Amino acid sequence: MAQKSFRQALNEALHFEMGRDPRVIMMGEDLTGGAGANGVKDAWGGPFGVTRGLLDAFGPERIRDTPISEAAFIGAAAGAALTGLRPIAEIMFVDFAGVCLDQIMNQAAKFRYMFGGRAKTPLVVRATYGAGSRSGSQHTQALYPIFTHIPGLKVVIPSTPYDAKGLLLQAIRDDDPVIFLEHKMLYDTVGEVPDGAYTIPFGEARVARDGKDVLIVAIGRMVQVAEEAARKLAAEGISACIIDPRTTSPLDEDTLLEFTETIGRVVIVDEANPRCGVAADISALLADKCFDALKAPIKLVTAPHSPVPYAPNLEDAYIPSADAVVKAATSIIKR
Amino acid sequence: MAQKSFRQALNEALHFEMGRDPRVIMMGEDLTGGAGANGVKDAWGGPFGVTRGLLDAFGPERIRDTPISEAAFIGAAAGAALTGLRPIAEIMFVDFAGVCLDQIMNQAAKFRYMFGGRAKTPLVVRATYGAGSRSGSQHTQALYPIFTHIPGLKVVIPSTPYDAKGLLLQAIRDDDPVIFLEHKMLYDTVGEVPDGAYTIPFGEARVARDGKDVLIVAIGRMVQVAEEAARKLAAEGISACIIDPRTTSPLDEDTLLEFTETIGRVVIVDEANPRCGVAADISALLADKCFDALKAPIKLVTAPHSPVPYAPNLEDAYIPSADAVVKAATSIIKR
Amino acid sequence: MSALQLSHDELVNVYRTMRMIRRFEERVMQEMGTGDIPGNTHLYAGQEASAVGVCLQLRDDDYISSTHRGHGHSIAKGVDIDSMMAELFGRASGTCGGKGGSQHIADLRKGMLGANGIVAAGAPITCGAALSAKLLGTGQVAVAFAGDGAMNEGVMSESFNLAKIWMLPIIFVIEDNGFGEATANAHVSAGSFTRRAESYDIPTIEVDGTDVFSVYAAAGEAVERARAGGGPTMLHVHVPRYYGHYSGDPDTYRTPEEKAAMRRERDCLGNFRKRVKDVSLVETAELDAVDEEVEAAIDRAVSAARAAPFPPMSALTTDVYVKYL
Amino acid sequence: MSALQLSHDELVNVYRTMRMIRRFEERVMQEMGTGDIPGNTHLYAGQEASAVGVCLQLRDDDYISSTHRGHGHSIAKGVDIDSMMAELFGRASGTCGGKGGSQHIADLRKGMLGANGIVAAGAPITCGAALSAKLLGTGQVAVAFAGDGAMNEGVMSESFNLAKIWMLPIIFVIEDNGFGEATANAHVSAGSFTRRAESYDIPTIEVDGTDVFSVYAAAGEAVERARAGGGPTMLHVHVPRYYGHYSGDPDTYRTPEEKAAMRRERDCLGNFRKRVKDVSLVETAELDAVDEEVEAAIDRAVSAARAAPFPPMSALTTDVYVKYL
Ligand SMILES: Cc1ncc(C[n+]2csc(CCOP(=O)(O)OP(=O)(O)O)c2C)c(N)n1
Ligand SMILES: Cc1ncc(C[n+]2csc(CCOP(=O)(O)OP(=O)(O)O)c2C)c(N)n1
Ligand SMILES: [Mg+2]
Ligand SMILES: [Mg+2]
Repeated sequence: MAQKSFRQALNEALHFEMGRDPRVIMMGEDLTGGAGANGVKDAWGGPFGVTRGLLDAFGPERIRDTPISEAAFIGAAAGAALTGLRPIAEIMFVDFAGVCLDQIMNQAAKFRYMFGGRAKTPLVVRATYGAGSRSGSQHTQALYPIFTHIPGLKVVIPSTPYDAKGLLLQAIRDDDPVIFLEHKMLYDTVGEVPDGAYTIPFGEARVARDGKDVLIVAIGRMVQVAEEAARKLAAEGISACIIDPRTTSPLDEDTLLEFTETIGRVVIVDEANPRCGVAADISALLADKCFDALKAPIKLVTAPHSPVPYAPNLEDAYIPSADAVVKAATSIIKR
Repeated sequence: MAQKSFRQALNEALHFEMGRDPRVIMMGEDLTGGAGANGVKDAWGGPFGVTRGLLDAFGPERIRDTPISEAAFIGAAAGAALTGLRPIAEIMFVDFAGVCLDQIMNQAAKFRYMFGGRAKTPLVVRATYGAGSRSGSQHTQALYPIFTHIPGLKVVIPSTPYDAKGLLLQAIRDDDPVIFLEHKMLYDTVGEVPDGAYTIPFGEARVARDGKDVLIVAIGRMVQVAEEAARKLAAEGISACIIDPRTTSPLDEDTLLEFTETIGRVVIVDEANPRCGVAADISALLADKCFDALKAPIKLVTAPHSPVPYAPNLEDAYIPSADAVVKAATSIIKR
Repeated sequence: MSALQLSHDELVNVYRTMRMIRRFEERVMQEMGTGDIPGNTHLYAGQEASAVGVCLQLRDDDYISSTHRGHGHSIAKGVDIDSMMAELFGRASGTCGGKGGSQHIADLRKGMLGANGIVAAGAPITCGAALSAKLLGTGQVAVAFAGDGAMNEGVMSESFNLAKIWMLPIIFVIEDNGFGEATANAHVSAGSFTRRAESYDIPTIEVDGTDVFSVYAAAGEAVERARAGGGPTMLHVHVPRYYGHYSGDPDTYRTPEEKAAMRRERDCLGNFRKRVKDVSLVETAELDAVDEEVEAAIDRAVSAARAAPFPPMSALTTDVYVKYL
Repeated sequence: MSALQLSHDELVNVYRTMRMIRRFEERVMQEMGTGDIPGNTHLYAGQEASAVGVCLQLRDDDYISSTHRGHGHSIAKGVDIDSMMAELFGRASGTCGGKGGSQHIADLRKGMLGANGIVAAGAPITCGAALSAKLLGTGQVAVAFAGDGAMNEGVMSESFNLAKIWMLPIIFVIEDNGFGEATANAHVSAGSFTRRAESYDIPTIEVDGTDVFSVYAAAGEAVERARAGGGPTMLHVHVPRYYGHYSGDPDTYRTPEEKAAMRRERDCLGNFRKRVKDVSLVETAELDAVDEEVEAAIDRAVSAARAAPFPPMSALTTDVYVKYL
């Protein structure tokens, strides 16, 4: 299998599915870059280079560079999904969901329910998330707890290039509205990605590493952090298992419960803010359902309850670290 | 002490504080009702009658009926708070936060942090929330998990007329942005409310009922449900303690931990959707910190992972019931 | 345009639909009093000529989106009143199986994309439907109904811009009843609505919304432009709102004289009867017969709704997703 | 208006501030290359005359809000460049203690309400500042700077409406550099920006933003109106953007010729020198001396920033609230 970047994996999924299904269209700001200008067309290939080449392949009717009006074009994407297209709309940074949450939360997510099941909304909203790029408080949030909270949405957070491609293909083919989140700091990561098309079903967690002493549940980019922690723990003779839920809604409860039952010690690593976060959500589930199997309290390693700071030393401290995971794991193993 | 409705308690707090502090102003849609029309002025006293009489007492410069532009007037309130006023802005239904979340989440909540502590934003955003009024999926949400998730916000959810008044006075005097949530179905509830002014500090839970067999943590309107459940449990010889956190951010962890330590059995009742909700948030905290004291798994009684339906039988089933709380409590007591 | 351009049967149909909306709303108001219709509802009475005049220009497969005040648009677009009445009563036989309620009635088979509880939220959604039509080459057009209050929501302006730069086959119909809830439009709206749309180079037409023929003519021009690839149009339709903002609104912010004058002088049904009588196109007796027919249909709808079962309890958690796990 | 209406010292000051902004940005771009300024930043080079011409009409206690492209506005409003440079380097001595960064520089003591990472978000916030001024009777005015791209965000239109119906002492300054990121304005904006504002009955002035005197004159009219209780004004200022959208943008969507012509023909500093020379108001040597002075000041700012400590680790969780528990 070929080694490809996370970015390229996504790009391949988009190319493939747009080629396969003429109902798939895309809209977003600077999806190509250079629209209406005199120089190079598709100059950016998208703000993060993910959508490069699509304009050439599918033309401006299907690849639509939009005005800076997230509420209008996310709403338009929802309306188009309701009427026969399968739009992929891009919010450049998930932080900007603040200006268009209504169209996501009250419209797209609720159409089917409010209309008594007589509608479907095959909409994908792609957005970048996450800290690490020195971009300050308004371009670095995770926010997936907010989407996970909202019934009617599916929330997908890939951690590897392989998963990115398979999950994006699934998202586009899915008949429900999907929030598809891409960590900015993962775009350049590389991994094996098949050339052809494949889908990964939602609600199926991935066992990223086998182990028996402690279970580390990690979301999105935090899988990397968990892996680093697991290596450090291994050096201390502690064997860590890592589970990546891949989708927080639906959540693969079965796999999480099964491994918790067996291992009995759990650390959850999550880059989002802690209050009403995904880490707490999973912890509450496991603490309830695996009460008797738990040998120690479930430990959460998350960002603090603060915005993301700009200064590099502070931003680094903001992001959950492998050391913090090691410390949490050790604390419950020693117990 | 006089018996007063929840609505009147809020109205008194607003009257008092606007009289005391000329920097307090209010803005919102139909805060009075009838603005610009030919008939009765202050015809509505607000969509739910909470702001009645304020126009007469304080005039249209301080009581401002706004256009239907939540992003503009919540933003204006945030900007006014940054520059010397103490605005109270009303979002008629918290569901409409979808059109103005940016001004709450990325602006008001983050000013102080982003500006390195060199600003304060004494803003109160009042909004109604909650199911029970047969209003369909877009006028019935709880949404406080979303606000609780966001660092920089304080989230206040009063359950009694007494608390409503004291917490609202505190909210207005507080120097941080506060989301103040009023359950539509609580407005007509009655309780003892002193005539004078008093404040209730944030982050101090109220022990709504003493008991020793099971601890019921209940949010907002769910305190009523918990009380009904406690009466039913008492009939079965089970003594339930009820704690109302009153503010979910900050959360009175100490009181919750102390009672959990002592009682060892916990049920959390919450009207919000379950995923990444307040119930899960509190459960994760208690399961971690009181691991050894817990005699049984913590049970969550919440709305299902679905929008709020319109049909009365379905909406009633959506809202956590006293019977569900009794069942959850019994299941862990019998254990 | 003159009434004469519609055939006799079309005229009778126009009257029937307007009358149906009027009486549907009056009956809903009356049934609210029984407590059997849950919650509250926003009545369209007085504004009928707008919905009917516009929808008369539409094909069956054209799209419309509506607002919280959605019954009139639904009926005008052909949504079945039995299912609508059942929906208001919260029954399983309702348009949305009882799960939506007044503010969420939708019927995609009729191109009705939904009432909407969020002011102005329908506008971008309708842009999306227009985009579908354009990209799929179906020749459909889409109509976004919105109120005067909605004109102050930012997404309305965003939708104007998007519709124009993408040259979407869309018509924005702004039904200006002078009020957003209890607040007079003049108190909260600066400038002019038509100039707002025109600042995006969208052509506009201002219309008397108590005259179904004027509305019909304006809508015709707009629909023709849209179908021909000429992009969006905005209609500013002036209408009276007969009831308070919602069924529970005592409406004391309007004077009794003002309300009486409104009903006396601004009645699309009375106007219609006068206009067709003047040109002797439809007999008064024929319209009276329509009234009775409408009455019977509404009686039947109410009886059927009352007799229908509530949704099964299982419906609480179905239809959240097409497929979840 | 003619350059002659400004005193010699004022003219030198205008030049100094424009030059300071230009060189600040050029130096930031250069320092980005060292990797010592974290992240990316949006440079204001080319647009200086807009910030300077407007802010010259403002009192020290007047308010401005800015955008992601905020350095120029901050400098023009008097924010200390040492603290700004330190902020860009992420140091404790920065304007925001290193916690904000380029997109969040704010200095309330100078009436600077903040750069903003969210397009158009400053507009309503500035309405709020104008409301404060109005209700507290301070005579202050507030200026909301925004880009051409921001004109398509709905909250911009909402702010126009709010500003007009509340007759707020506010000036919207739309700096039109022809681009929102890599997208040409013409590709995404329908109609006309001035007509958009005028549709809310807001007076507008269209200005050449490479001529600081024109900007100054237009801003004077707007500020006078605002202080006199005459409500909002919108300035549509045409400016060139010298760099790409942000410091890492290769800017290949503009042709090399186009970019060269822009720098040659649309340079507010060159314009200024020519204008004052034509009327013999300031000696060239004097301006050259200012250049050196500016250079030295920026050198000092960079050295000081580099020498300054990063914030203490405790700063991670402080300032989230005034008081939490
Ligand atoms: C975003 C949002 N804000 C506020 C409301 C509450 N609300 C419901 S209807 C209404 C008035 C709408 O006025 P208009 O658009 O003129 O429609 P009309 O009721 O007159 O038909 C308001 C403020 C809402 N539903 N959504
Ligand atoms: C709500 C929102 N959408 C998108 C962005 C990403 N973004 C940052 S700057 C920018 C372009 C802004 O264009 P304009 O307003 O013309 O300002 P300029 O960059 O030209 O100064 C965009 C799209 C954002 N920051 N906020
Ligand atoms: Mg209206
Ligand atoms: Mg621009």
